[in-house]
Amino acid sequence: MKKIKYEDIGSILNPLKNLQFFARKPVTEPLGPRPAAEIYRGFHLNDMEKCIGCSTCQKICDNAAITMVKVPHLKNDPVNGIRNLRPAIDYGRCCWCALCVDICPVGAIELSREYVHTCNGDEVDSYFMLPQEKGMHGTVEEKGWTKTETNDLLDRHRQKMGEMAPEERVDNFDEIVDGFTPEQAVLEASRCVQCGMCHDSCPTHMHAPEYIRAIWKGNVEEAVEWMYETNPFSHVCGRVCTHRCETACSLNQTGLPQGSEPIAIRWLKRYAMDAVPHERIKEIAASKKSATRTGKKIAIIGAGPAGLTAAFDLIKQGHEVQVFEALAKAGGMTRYGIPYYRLPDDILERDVDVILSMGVKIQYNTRIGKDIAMEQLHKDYDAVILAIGLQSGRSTRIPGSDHKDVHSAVELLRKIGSVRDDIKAEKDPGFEIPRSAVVIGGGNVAMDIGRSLARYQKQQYGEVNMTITAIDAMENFPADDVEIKESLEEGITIIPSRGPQEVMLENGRVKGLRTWKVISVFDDDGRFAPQYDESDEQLFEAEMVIEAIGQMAETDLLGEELTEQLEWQRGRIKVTEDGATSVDWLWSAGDCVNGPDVVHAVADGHRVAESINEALSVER
Amino acid sequence: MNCEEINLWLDTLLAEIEEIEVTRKSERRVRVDVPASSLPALLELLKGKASYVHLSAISCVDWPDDEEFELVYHCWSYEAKSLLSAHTRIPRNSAQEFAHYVSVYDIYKPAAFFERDIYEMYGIYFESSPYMEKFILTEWNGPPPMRKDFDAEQYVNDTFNWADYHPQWLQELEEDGGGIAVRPEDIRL
Amino acid sequence: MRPENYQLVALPNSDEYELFIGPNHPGIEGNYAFKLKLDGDRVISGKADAGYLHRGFEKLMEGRLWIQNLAIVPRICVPDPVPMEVVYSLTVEDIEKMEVPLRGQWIRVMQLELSRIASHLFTFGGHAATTGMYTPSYWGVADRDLALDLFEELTGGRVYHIYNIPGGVRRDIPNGFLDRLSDYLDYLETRQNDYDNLLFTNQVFVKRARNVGVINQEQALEWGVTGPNLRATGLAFDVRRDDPYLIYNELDFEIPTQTAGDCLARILVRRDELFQSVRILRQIIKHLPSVKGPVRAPIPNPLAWNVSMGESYCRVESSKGELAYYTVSDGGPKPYRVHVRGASSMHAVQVLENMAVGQRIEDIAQIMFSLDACPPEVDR
Amino acid sequence: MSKIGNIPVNAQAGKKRTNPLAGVFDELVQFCQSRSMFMLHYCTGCGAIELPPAMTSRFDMERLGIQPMVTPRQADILLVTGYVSVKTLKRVILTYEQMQSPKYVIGICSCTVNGGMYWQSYATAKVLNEYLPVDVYIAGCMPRPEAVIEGMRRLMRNIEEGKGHAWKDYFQRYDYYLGNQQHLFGDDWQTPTDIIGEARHYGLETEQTYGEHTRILEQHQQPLEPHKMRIKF
Repeated sequence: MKKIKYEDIGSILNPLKNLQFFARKPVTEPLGPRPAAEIYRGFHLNDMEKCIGCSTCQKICDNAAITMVKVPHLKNDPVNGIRNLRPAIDYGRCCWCALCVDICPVGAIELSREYVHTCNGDEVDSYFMLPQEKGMHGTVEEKGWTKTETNDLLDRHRQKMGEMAPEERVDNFDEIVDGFTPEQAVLEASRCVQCGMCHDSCPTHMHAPEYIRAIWKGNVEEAVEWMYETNPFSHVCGRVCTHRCETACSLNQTGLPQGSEPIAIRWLKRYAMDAVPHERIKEIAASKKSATRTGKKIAIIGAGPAGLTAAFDLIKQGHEVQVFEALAKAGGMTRYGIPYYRLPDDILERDVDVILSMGVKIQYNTRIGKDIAMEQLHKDYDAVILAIGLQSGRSTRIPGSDHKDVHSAVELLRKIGSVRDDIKAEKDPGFEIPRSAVVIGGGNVAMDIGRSLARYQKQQYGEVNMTITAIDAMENFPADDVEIKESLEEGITIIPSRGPQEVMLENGRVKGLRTWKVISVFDDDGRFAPQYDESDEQLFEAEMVIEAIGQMAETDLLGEELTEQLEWQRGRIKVTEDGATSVDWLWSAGDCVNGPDVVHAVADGHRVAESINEALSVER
Repeated sequence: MNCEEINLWLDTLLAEIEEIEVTRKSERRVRVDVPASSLPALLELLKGKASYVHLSAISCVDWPDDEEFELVYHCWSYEAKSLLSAHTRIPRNSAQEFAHYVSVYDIYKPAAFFERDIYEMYGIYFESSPYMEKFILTEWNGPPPMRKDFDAEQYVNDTFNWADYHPQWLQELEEDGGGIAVRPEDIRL
Repeated sequence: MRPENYQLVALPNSDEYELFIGPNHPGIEGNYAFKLKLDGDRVISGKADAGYLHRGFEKLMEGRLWIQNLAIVPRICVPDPVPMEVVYSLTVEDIEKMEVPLRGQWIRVMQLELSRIASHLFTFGGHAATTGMYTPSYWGVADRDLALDLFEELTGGRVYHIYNIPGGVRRDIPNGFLDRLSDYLDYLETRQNDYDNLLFTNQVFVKRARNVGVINQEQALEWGVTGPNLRATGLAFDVRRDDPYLIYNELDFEIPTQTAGDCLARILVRRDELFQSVRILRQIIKHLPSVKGPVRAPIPNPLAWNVSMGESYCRVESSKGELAYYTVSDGGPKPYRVHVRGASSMHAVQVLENMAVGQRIEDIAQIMFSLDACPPEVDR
Repeated sequence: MSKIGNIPVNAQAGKKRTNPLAGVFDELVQFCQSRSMFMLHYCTGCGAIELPPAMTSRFDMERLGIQPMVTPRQADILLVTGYVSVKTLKRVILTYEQMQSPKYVIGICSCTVNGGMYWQSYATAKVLNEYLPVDVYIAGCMPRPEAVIEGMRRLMRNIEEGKGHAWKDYFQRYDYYLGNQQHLFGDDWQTPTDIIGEARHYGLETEQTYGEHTRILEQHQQPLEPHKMRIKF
């Protein structure tokens, strides 16, 4: 660096040096806006198709510049994680910090390189803008600041939960996942952007954003309070819920290079429920119980999630509730359908215990229609809820499916479940374990029976020989991805796109299942009409074939007269939205109305209880 | 004076001033907790004996739950190259009347600016500080605004109006049954 | 209520009178006012009047999430916004015990030095304009604009970069950026002669600025002068070297000083500092490609980020002097308290008030610009 | 006869110009006005930092005939560059009222429209339009020099087409503006300019010029006395 000598005045001709500036290139830019830099933060763009309306941008905006606007013609489907809300930007507030871009879970909102907007004093409305693909003036071609992996502000990946290795778990029924540690739970909860998609998509509208926030704040009791607002089966749902919330979660995105996993809402629920002492949960549940008694009596048939939820709600409202259960213990399908490694009995027991502690009475081993007639219930009670679930499996009705070694999955699961009623030992399910078996169906029930039998096979024969085959392609399997993954880990073979044609018999014993390759499952109108490639035939050898393609209800308990009175729809009892049947004292809820799913059953229980409460209040 | 000497010196200081607590946070950061009555003496010593000639800042923190103001004097020594933060707590008064404390203007001249700032923003009156008058907030009549019990957002909403937008596209959406769904103020975190 | 300052106040029974300069006055830097008591042309006493730019920053920051504050901190000092972002991030990182990846640190230093260059160029122009020379201000602003172009390319914003984030910087540098930065530095070096001819050795300017607004080292220390203004009195103190942050201790640079302590000395210190920054940037251009790795450490979801309980006082050397933030967290999602020690909060108020005494009225503007006082740092 | 400040003004209210060439001259005047604009940029906020580039060599506003002017008396345009703190707003209004008509206000940055970043701040005014009539807004935080120049060009076009008349609104609806000012500054708010007198002078009085707020103003308004100042020779 040149040092200055300021005593040096220089020559008198010094100013002439300045003539050189005439020869220099002028720095003046042409009039009119220059193109901005590649990542310039100009006016907003929003991909209306990509945007899911989660309003996360609104939450991060430090200037309260973003208003969510309802755009009616867009898709509004919170169950699949999309709302018809779109951000509108107030340029009287915005500071172009691009935090909205960095936090957007889907990368829909972006900034353009456009930066000129002027308006007359009376046109200030133009400062409030609904950004679209083409920017503020509909002329934008180039994007400016966009989302990249580096500037993404969201934590895209779940906390890794400890779980048993496949080799450790395959020969026993111990619970597979460990659950979150407190630190993990707080970290996982902190990932939530509080969009509320989970709340909207949940059948029973659990307050997931609230309880996640409570967990994040370290207040698990508050979280449990939020859960008991809507779900008395939080222990169960914390383990085996179909978690539509996680499907809908804003963070459940596929189109991003960095990947994006939804918040583990189900595991957070489980964490909070496990973290609060059982007695405290009882207190929380009881705190909402109404002090007044209405004097109304309600009978509920079936002590499954739907029936017990309705019982819980009704008893909270001050009614008297009597539950009748055909089997020896409460829980319904959650006990007799879900294997122990997914839902340990003592966990289910806790949920049931909370409900019982509210004052619900259950009469076990009482089959309506056999032990007590429906008419009797009608006489003795003000209202009856039919929450009998789906007890019997559907059959494929292919040749050979009436053989004694062709079983339905629910039936076997019930046997496995019943065993645990009496003896803790898991060795003997009460039927002979086949050395090899093939399961037809790609749903969770198929996985459950497949994995349960695989465990027995491992215990008894030391090896797993289990095949699950379904008509769907692998990506369309109805079962949870994690179920499929774990099944494969446990040595189960899964073969997609096979249509079962015949159960092959040999010497009166099942030899195997003959299948054809599926070309397409649905026809052009979307109806179920599978097309097969008959040349691609395959035989799965097995001693037992298990059908897990769906369940149905046994409704013979109703009696002929009542069956006549009721209106039916496609083999199911026709009910209104509130679960009321066409008979004014009978309501129906749960799987037998709405298909197999715990959380739907819970939602149904609430609806029915609400409806009954209203109906009874009117009577009073 | 280097860091070790400063450490030694701080140890001797412990003996001289009562109830003083020294925490070394890192090589160049020292935290000192000192009762309000001893603080001027500490600063006097710091400047006079320990080369802490530069008062970098005086910060005030309001702790309404403890009914206290925390004053933090950040002093820098050009020789020891170390920053010493002296924390002290004084009782907090209601917004109508001032809390009182003594000025350190006679030790550190820059204190006058910070003390005036705290006077305006928190309502702490520093005895014998030269400029105990309004400076930045000359045209403000409300309570000292930095106090935690002053709710700025509430004040703003009571005092000011917001721009009222009715752009064409919004009117069209409203005709179709859409329109504004969530305003930003509804979801403030 | 009338604003008190819209009229001349004559003092009864004396030849002294009060004069208001500002808040909207070409000789005042920014929206700032100065009340002078004058006897003829001679200043008897001066009194700063601030608050025209007061926004209650510290209160605003208490109402926003940790990360939202990033967008407002650069507003505290408009000509030199990068140190604001960096020092705020430093306090958060200090409280959270976060480690900034090395590459992020280098990029931060690169911005800081580029921002220093831009700010100094701006100051030259302003200072020269107060002496009636407008060409340096045209040059300074135009050359600064080229730095802003680089900033725009790097950060997406011309003036407010909002590029630093607790944990590092938001994006990596664009392809070919270092080449363009290098070109700019070459250009600046070719301009050095022009500036020297036009301003620093220009006798019109030198005679105008010399022995005006003198402050000696003792006074400077007493009044808490920092930064280039302190170095102009002969004390070679620089936070970058003496209280190093980021990777400054790996860089090789000098601390320019002058001894006169007048307006000329101050601008010469800035001139030398500018070329020291060029030197630092050259080192960065050389080293940065070999520093691999991420540019920022992962941070939790900003909507639910509870910074752990704690407090931190961090300072950096901005182009105006020592800039410090005192941040307190109570473990919540928002800062509990942020105190901004603006680099020129001393210079614009007490130092200026003291230096004005005995000066001629026409020098007041020059003194203010030579101190590089930035009013928003006073008002916040 | 009315008074503007202390200066008596002869105003012949009701008398319209009848010169047939008036329209032609108006156009010529507008054309000239739009090409010679003197701009008073009050550095109220951050936006001021983009004005030096806009004015100097790189973006060179002067080629459009726009120049900075240091005194409000001779300025045509008042540039409000960003957020306006309440303390500044008083000075902005004083400055505005001192400017001679026709005068134009340009509001730069988000903050002049709806509070901008500082919407939570207790110290800044949020909607500039409530206190002063604004002719042109320029969006940005802050707007780049190019955007500033685009805004200026919009104003030029408006003036040329004879559209920029927001200043008349200040006289016509003085009560509204005064009311907002009083709400913020207190009822004893008073400026040295006699707006009502000026409104009468320009023939821009309407019913909305007067109102409850102007009545409050009248109650305490005092004429300004020039101070005696002795100058030593």
